[in-house]
Amino acid sequence: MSMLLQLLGLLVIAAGAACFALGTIGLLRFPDTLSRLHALTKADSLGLGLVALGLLPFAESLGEALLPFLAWGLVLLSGATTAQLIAERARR
Amino acid sequence: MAEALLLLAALILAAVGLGLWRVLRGPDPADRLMAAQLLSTGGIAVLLILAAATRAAGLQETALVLALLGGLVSVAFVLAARLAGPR
Amino acid sequence: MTIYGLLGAALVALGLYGLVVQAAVLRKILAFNLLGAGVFLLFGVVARRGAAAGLAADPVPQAMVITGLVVAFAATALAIAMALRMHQITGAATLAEPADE
Amino acid sequence: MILDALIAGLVLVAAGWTLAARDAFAAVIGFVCFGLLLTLAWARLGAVDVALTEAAIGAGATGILLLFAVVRLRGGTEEVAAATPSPPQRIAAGLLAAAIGIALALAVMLLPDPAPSLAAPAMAELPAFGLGNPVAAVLMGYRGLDTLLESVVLVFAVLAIWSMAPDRRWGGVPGPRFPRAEHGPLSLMARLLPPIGIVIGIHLAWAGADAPGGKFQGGTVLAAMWLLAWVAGLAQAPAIASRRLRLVLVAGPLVFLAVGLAGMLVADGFLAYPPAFAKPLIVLIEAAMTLSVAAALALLIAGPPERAA
Repeated sequence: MSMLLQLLGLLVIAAGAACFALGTIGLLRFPDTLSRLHALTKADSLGLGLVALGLLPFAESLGEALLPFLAWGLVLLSGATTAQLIAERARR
Repeated sequence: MAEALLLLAALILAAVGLGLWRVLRGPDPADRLMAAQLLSTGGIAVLLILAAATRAAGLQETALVLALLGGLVSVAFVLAARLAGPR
Repeated sequence: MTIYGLLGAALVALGLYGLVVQAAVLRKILAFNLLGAGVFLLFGVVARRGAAAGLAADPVPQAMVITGLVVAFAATALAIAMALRMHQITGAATLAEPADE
Repeated sequence: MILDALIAGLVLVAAGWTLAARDAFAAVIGFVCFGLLLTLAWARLGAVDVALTEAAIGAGATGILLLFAVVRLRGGTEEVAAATPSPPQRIAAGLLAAAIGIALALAVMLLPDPAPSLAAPAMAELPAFGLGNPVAAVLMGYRGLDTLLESVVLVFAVLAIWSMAPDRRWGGVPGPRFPRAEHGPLSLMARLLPPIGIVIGIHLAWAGADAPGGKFQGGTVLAAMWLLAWVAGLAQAPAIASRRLRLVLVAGPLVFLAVGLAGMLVADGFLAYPPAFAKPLIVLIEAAMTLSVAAALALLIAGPPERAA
């Protein structure tokens, strides 16, 4: 059972890795700063969230399971803030 | 399992590492910063996966510290740019 | 782990080159930090090779690197404060001697 | 193995870019990426304590410091071009640097086998300190003098930076004044993040006795949280003449020194802990040091006083 869950976790992490790859492609290929910003914010919030989710079956304690989500929450908060600030600056 | 996790970590790092190209190219400072931010988030992901794969204590905390300070570096960038005024 | 040792050696070389060749003070400070990071990595490899007694790495070099990182940060902050003050007073961003009038 | 090669390659690219970038700002971003990647390298080297320090100080605090410096240090491009060494000089410098790099690489390849290690003796004495983290034991026990001097170095660095101020600014307030962010994203982040960050900072300092972490890492996180409130205009920088500020700044080294001197009277010598009290004394020093490190790092980033109090 736990083996199966871990395999499932690996799949979810792989989906997260795909999100990171998509974000990079967007960052490299999109034509202007604002659309690149759009690619970045989607990729890093979703990618890290999927990684945190996929790591759940590997955790051996509750704290170990929750800590990745705390890191994710911090990235969401600061990512949302800095995206706004960068966009404000880029539009000027 | 650990090997599979390490491989995924390498994949994520390779993906965000390619973003270094945007750090090199720019053109706007904001573009460079965005690539650095993606690298930071990818680094957090890699550390979290390493923590699960190697079971070494403290790696999750390292990821937390990166998450806390990464956003601050971006804020410092925007404020520094404001201090500098319009170019 | 040898690869990190080679990386450390390469960083020392890069940092040294930048320290000599670059003119702007801020760039010199950056180069010096690269050099320092290379030296720390060499310590890291020594620590890793000394893994024993159930530890992933020898704690003594690790403690030295932590001390080194903190002192390097203090030195960088001081160097930047000096560079900023020099810039305020003389308007210069390099250490070049002023051209003879 | 792939992961290690990838990390090493990316670190090298970031380092090369830090040197080669034409724009100083781009170079600083390269350096921030460099610090980030180096954190991963330390994690792979099994040195988690160092990885934590690198994440907090190398990537975080140094990055913030450099970003604020780079906008104020705008050098004229002509001045830089005039002061840059000529191509022959650069080739000579390159050859010299390459020679040193190759010599170091050879030294790395020829490191003695089996490697000498102090891991076993360090572990053997661990119970005497009541600590579970061997790196903390080295920092506070075997090499306590180093750490004491390091904490004094931080205070001296702050004094040296303060002394960069013009005389009329002595006793004033460090750094630029940031407008108060009442609304908007920055205000939200500066109100939400510090409470979480302070808990994490204290956790790192406290957990440092038995797990990776400690006063430097925890102190850096605390300093970063204060900096966030400061740049958002929610907290004011204290005047450097402030008694309380100066007390916090020197509290850690003073407590450390006092415990060290007391060791001469009640234990075997300077910085020797009486066995029954080793753990509480170390925790006391660490607590005071965490505060002092946080104050020192924040002041190092804020810079010399620029305004009257």
